[in-house]
Amino acid sequence: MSTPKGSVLVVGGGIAGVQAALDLADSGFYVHLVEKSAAIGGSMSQLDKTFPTNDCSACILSPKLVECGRHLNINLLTLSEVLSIDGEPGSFKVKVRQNPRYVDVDKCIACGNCAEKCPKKVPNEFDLGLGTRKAIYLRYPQAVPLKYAIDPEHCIYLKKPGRCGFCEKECPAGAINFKDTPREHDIEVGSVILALGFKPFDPSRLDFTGYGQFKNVVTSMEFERLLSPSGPCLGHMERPSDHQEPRKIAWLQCVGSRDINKACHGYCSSVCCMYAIKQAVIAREHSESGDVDATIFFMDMRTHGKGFEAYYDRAREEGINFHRARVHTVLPAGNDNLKLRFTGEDGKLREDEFELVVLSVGLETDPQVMRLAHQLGIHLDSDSFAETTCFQPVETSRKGIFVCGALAEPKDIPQSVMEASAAALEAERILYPARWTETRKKEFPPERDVHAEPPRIGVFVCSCGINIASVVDVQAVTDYAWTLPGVVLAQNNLFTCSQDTINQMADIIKKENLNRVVVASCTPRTHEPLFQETLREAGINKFLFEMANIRDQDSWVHQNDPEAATIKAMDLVRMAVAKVRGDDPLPYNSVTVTKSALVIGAGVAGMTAALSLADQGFPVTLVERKDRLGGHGRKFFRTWQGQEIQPYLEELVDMVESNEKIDVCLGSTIQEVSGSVGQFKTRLSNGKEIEHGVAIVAVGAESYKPREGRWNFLYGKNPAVHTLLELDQKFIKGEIDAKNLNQAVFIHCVGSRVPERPYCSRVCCTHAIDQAIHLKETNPEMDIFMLYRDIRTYGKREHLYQKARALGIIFIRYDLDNIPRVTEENGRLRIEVKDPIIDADVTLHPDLLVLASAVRPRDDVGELSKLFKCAMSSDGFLLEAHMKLRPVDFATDGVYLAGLCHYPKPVEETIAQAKAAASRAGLVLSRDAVPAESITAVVNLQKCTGCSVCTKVCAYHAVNMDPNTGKAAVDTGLCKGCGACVAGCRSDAITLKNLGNEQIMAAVEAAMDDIQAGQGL
Amino acid sequence: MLDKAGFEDWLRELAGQFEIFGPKANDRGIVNWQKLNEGELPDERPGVPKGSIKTFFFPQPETLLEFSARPGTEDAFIPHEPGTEHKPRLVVGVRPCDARSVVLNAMPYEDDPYFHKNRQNVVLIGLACRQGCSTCFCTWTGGSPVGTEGLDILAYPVSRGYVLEPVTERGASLVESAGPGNDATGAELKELEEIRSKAPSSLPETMELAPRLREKGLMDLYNAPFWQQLSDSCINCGTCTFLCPTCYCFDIQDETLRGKGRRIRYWDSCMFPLFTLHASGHNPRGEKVKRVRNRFMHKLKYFPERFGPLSCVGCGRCVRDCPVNIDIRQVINELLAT
Amino acid sequence: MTTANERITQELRQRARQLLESGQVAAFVGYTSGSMPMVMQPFVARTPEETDRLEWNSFCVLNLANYLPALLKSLEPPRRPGDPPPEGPLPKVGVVATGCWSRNMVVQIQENQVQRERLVIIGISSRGMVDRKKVLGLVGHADVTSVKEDDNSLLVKGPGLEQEINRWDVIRDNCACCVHPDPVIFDHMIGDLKGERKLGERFKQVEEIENMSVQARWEWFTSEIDSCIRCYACRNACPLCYCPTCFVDDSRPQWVGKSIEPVDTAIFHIIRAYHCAGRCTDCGSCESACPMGIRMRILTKKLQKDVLELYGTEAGMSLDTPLPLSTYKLDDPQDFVLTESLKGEKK
Amino acid sequence: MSDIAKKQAEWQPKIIAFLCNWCSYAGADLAGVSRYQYPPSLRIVRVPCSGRVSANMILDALRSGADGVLVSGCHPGDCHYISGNYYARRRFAVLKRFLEFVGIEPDRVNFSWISASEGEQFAEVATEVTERVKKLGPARHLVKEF
Repeated sequence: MSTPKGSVLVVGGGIAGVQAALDLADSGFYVHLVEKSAAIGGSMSQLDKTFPTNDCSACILSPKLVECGRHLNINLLTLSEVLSIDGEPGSFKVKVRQNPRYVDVDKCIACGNCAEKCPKKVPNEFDLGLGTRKAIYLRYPQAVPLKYAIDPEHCIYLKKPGRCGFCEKECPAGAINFKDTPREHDIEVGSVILALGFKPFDPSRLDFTGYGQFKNVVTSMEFERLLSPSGPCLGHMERPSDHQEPRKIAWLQCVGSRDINKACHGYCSSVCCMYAIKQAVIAREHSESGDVDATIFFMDMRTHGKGFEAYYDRAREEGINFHRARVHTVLPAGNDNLKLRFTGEDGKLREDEFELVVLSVGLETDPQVMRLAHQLGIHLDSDSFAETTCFQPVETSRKGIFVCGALAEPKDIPQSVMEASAAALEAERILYPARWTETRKKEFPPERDVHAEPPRIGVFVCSCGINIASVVDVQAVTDYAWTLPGVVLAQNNLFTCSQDTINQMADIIKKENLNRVVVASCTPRTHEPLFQETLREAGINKFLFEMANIRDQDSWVHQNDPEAATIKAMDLVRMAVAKVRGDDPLPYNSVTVTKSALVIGAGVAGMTAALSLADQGFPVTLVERKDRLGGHGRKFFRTWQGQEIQPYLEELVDMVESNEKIDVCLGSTIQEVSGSVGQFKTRLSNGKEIEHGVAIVAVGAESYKPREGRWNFLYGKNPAVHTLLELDQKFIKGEIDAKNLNQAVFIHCVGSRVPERPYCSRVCCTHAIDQAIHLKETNPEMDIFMLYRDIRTYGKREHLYQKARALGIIFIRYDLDNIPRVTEENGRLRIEVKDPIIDADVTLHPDLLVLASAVRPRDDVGELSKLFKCAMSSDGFLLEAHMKLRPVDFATDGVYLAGLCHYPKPVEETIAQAKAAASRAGLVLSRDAVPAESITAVVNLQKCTGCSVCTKVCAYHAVNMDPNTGKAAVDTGLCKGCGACVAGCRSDAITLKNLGNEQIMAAVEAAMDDIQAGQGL
Repeated sequence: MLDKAGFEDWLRELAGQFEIFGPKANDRGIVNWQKLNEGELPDERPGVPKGSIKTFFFPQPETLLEFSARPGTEDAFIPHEPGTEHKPRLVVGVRPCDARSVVLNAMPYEDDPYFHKNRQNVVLIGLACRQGCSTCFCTWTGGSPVGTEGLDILAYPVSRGYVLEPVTERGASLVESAGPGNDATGAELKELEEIRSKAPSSLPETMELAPRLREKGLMDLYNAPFWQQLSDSCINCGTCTFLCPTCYCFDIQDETLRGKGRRIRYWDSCMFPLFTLHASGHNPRGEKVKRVRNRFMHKLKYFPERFGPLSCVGCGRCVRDCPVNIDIRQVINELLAT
Repeated sequence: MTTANERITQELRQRARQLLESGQVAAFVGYTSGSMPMVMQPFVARTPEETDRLEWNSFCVLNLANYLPALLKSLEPPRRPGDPPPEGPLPKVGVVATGCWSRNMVVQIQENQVQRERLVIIGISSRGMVDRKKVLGLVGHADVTSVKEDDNSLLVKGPGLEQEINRWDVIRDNCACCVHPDPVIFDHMIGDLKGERKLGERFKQVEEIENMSVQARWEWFTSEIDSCIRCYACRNACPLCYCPTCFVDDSRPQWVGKSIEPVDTAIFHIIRAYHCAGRCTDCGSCESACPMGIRMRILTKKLQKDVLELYGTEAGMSLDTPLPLSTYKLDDPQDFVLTESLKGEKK
Repeated sequence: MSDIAKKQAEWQPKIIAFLCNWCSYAGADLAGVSRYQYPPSLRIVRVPCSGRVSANMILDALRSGADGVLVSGCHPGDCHYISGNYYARRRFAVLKRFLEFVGIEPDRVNFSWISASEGEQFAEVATEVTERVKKLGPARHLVKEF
């Protein structure tokens, strides 16, 4: 193949598309991002909060969107759709149609005058029609790009030229262009990623839900908007009929999922259980009355993700009701309430009345997307999701075209983000020779030298929609900021992080000659980089910036004390101003990258990651503590889709062993790690010293063996008792003679979802059912009983569950109050279990008992995480940097994780995560240098006594005694800016740039100057 | 003449218009300047109190001006006179040497409003010395154990009480206010005479030091060899300067705090390296020997050349409390020998 | 019959003379007597002849380690900034060292203020020194003109004063509670090593205060320091206070005000003492130098006690024990940490 | 409730909280994200590491008028900078005992370990410290006045 193109087409501007675009653009490829609506953000931008962390969806998404919108190597094509794709991997020709916006994006300043004057009200699809917008509109307040668009369907002028045209008259920027026409772009790319997402199931075809007939029956997506501060009722939860706050709410699960009869969707939508719980929790938080009765009607509670089960437990403690029942009728009741009819677990018919009913609708593929897929020659499966395999989780049926996110199968945000990175990786694998060939480099204007200038500080106070403004009097804070010394400008913004405010900020800095900036909004931990880059664009050194955290650490934690919160906000602003006044411009340091990787653990995850990097030409050291490759994977029989795992594993092993870029170190472990991103030094147990730029941790997990305790079930005592993996071994070796088995029993959740191991092991339900099917298919005569708590065959795996039932496998539910009792009668197993449906004890005499035992973290994972300074979750699995949006990164730069050490997951997810980790690692390896610490220690030779305390307390050996001067000297390359030396020094002779005693104490002393009563208030 | 009881009553009277201070022993037996409570008389032990009376004329600190450092307020950062006015002070039991120091300090502080304000506010009632101590040498410096320079009233301690000798008008009117008191008996007048005649003889012989040192060549003294060894033992603490009644050097600093600010003047010492450290980092008196030399040269040579008298009253505090026993009397002898 | 101190004085003069004559040292730091009784004058002998002025008695209270860094520096060939360090061995200094002084020198060596190889240490196992202020207290702060001592008593004279005092009644507080009278490093000993002193109430002074109520402790502390005139004799007498710019002179930020207002004085004494944490060898120089009789030693003694309790080390006992605040153990005590104590309560 | 008691209850102390960027500051953010409510008494100062905080800084906070001080870092072993909090632990152990020795109330100066995932614990500590300081009333001992 001739050198491929250095650019990639990403279709779909949801979180998956955005992540893929950012990964690619940051590792040397030019990206065309095609979005059919007027703004990127996708479904995630419509959500209020996200589970399980209750992060504000917009808050965590916004920085990524803005980054994407500002990215030099991402070409944003909104209001666009792909018409055709020709060619093959390495060089595709793409036709894209971009529909007219009728607003010149270069001119629009998003002031909103146009929309204000526009006479045409239309239902707002972003609020799913619950609210209205104008014919000229913004998709949502933080939209990227933050540019208005005219909706040709409803614009009076466009329909009858000559009429209306108010917007054109009103626009101060002259941005309106009624003559705008569709444009066609011919784009050449090397690869394509489809991230077209999903569409919420439309329940109006299910008459029993009453949706469309009764106002107070809403879909879950509609309810998200009702909860959202930027939604139709500004976060004051109201029900549609009378705009009163509902005090009794019901959620109906599996609407449009797990329903072959009416909805024709056999699959499980994976996310509904969690978002329903989340909505119930948030609804109670939001409610002004404070007493919302929330009930969730479900079949199986599917909280199979990281931190999900704990979230479920907490919801129950908080008093949210969970009813295991499928509601079959929704009837009208007095004053717009609704009567629900359902059968209780006892089989008796029940009725209950609710003020609002939320339908937890499933995820399905948009018919338009189906059509597009057809045009592009992408196969969809029976559920109309893009067809992939367990071993190639992000490859479509067409070579060079990859898929990620909900288009391949319903999934949650972290899973989508993971796949997005994986898809990016696959594209890079094809296109790596063309890295940096089509990208442009960010050029910042030269920085103004502000040394001699007196401080000219600008203060930007953010309302964060209502997140801050609903508690803190932001206007008062802004007025107060004006009075602070050095402040020459203070203003209040609705969303300081929104694209237009950011741009405006840059203009103001130039116009007002600001040389210091303070933003009072959320936490610097997420937003500082964004604002700092804005300073650079305005020609100001980015370290002349401070943030006052008046949201996470003020408005959100003092919701009931607005006055105190406002005074605190003023204090925080005053502190930030005092601090920034003393800040100096700092140099931008960088560290040259050792372009090789260390991968720890040679299981499926480790080997996949290693190959993914080696294939791009990066040398990899693959360390495995055992003396053979393969890891946990050696124990598995087949994927849920039926592909045998061992042959695949052998293939993988061969590829690794034959790849000369990969140096395999068997039987060795990590002894010592030093350095940091770009320049790690690691010593192995075999004495080997390795220099590497990045590290991927893929050390796997192990399966729980219930040797004693209440989950023992005679395991290890009676030969007929096995774990899932042991049975797999028998399948692999063909040691099991199904023909001669009369009865098999599987017990689920052995050691999972229990106090000592409160998480769900995610894989066991599917695994067990697949084994049961395998047995039943080899011996249809066999009776098979599944003793379970909730069946969690999420996504397409649900089909296995249906198949199992169809094959006559019997499912009996148990709960922690009556765990099956397993005993022995002269060597023969005897199991008693209570069947809740018939409400009677059942006795079984299996000649095979299989325990679906938990996946547990390895005990030695702790030391390893310490070596790399990574965090661990309370469950003992490794903790990623952010549960939602950084699922494979550690908080420590340059270290990534993949596979079971992160959380239990099936092989297809392990592979995807491994490729994602490789993609993230590529961000570092693809560059010659990564930015290094600018905030480093400096020695004041006049004050230094050479006592060497600093050298002793420095963990990085960054401070040493200079034999010539006999005083301390700092190696800025090694210094991490922790300040241990500063605090250790009695002579104030060593300090941190911009974090010296002077700057810090300036803030402290400022904090103590109380605002006189009434001042600014 | 007032007997002890009468003197007490008098102080009780004066307590109405003055804060009254005097030498008083603390729980560690150290005599220093403290407020005298009703019925307390000044400690009469021979010798001077620990600290000198400069604390009444150079308070530690002296607030020079105040300002608001609170942003937004209209008067922010605009300095104004300090508000703190305190009651006039009456200091009793002042030894003549201490009193004389005020006169000497007034020379360089001629134009200093703060010094003068304090002087107007402080009345000094002296206590004549019956005899000097081993560390006293006022007689070398032009002073006398019964000198009245700088005092408003000099009190002679006699067995029954005190014989008061008004020195200034202000002193006189105060003595008036004491009422007739009781007439001094012949015996008491004899006592008084004895003090006048004997006290000086208990001290080193008077010598006209100032003129003799003025005659010496400045550079000869400056380059004298003994400075090095003398300074070897010095630890550069400020004891001598801070206890010395005629060390008047100060530093000025602005303090801001919770929206308030003030500019204060506080004692500094030429013994500290930072005393002469320039912003440039250069220090003309970087080495200890230069600082030690400067202190003595200032008192015994530069000051006399500028103002006439020595900048030393021979109270002997520096001799008594120097931790390494540097003795200005030996320095004087070395200089005279040069 | 001569006293112990007289015998020491004799041997000291001989040793010092030898060292200077043989050129082993360029200078010798000891004590000589000056004009005042009970106040000895630290003295640098640069010629063999000058060694005759050396004296040793019960009033050699200031820690001579204090003079070493500057003296050593003064003997180095002059260097401009940026010049490489001088080649070859540098001139040495001889010095007298008792237990606490020698421990102090150990810390100075650990903190690169002096180099062991440039010192010739004449060790003396201390009999404990006399507190001049205690003597003056006993004689009602009378004018003392001469003091004659023999091994166990002092004869104090002044105008109308002649009083014999038992030496052991007026021993300095730090000497009274000293358990390590022997030098830990030395090149020659004068007299024998005495070995550790067994002492029941080593931290008595500190414990008495620890047992007070928090309010009483504050009152004790403030009254103890209320006469401070900020002359910094305590700081300057301390060999461990060698910062070119002391925290009291920092203005950005200003850690402590310069006046004698109570808060400023309090913070000065707190930080001064804290800076000696884990370093102070309880030589008592600070207290001896103080003109006002403030017992700031109790503060550093408290720190010494805590460091010993918490981390089991004492400053200067050996050259290879790291200073306690520049090292750590994984299991250092942390019951003072709120989250830990709360955990405790919950259990 | 007596007037004094009321005043005490209404009085909101000012507490300077030095939080390490990687654990405790993140914990404070998480408290916000999870909407755990606590008294508005803290003034949070972000420092890179608890090892950055010196005795001088704590004293200066009190000198400037803080009614209390809280220093919080990563749990031992979790320090983002490997060992910063170990050195801090020694400095603070010695300092805390010393301040108590000279008569500073034990509850004025507090230390805690709070990780990035301990939002609830942060709110707990913030509340606990505030309560303790409230019991003591406004700081006086080391507060510079003029």
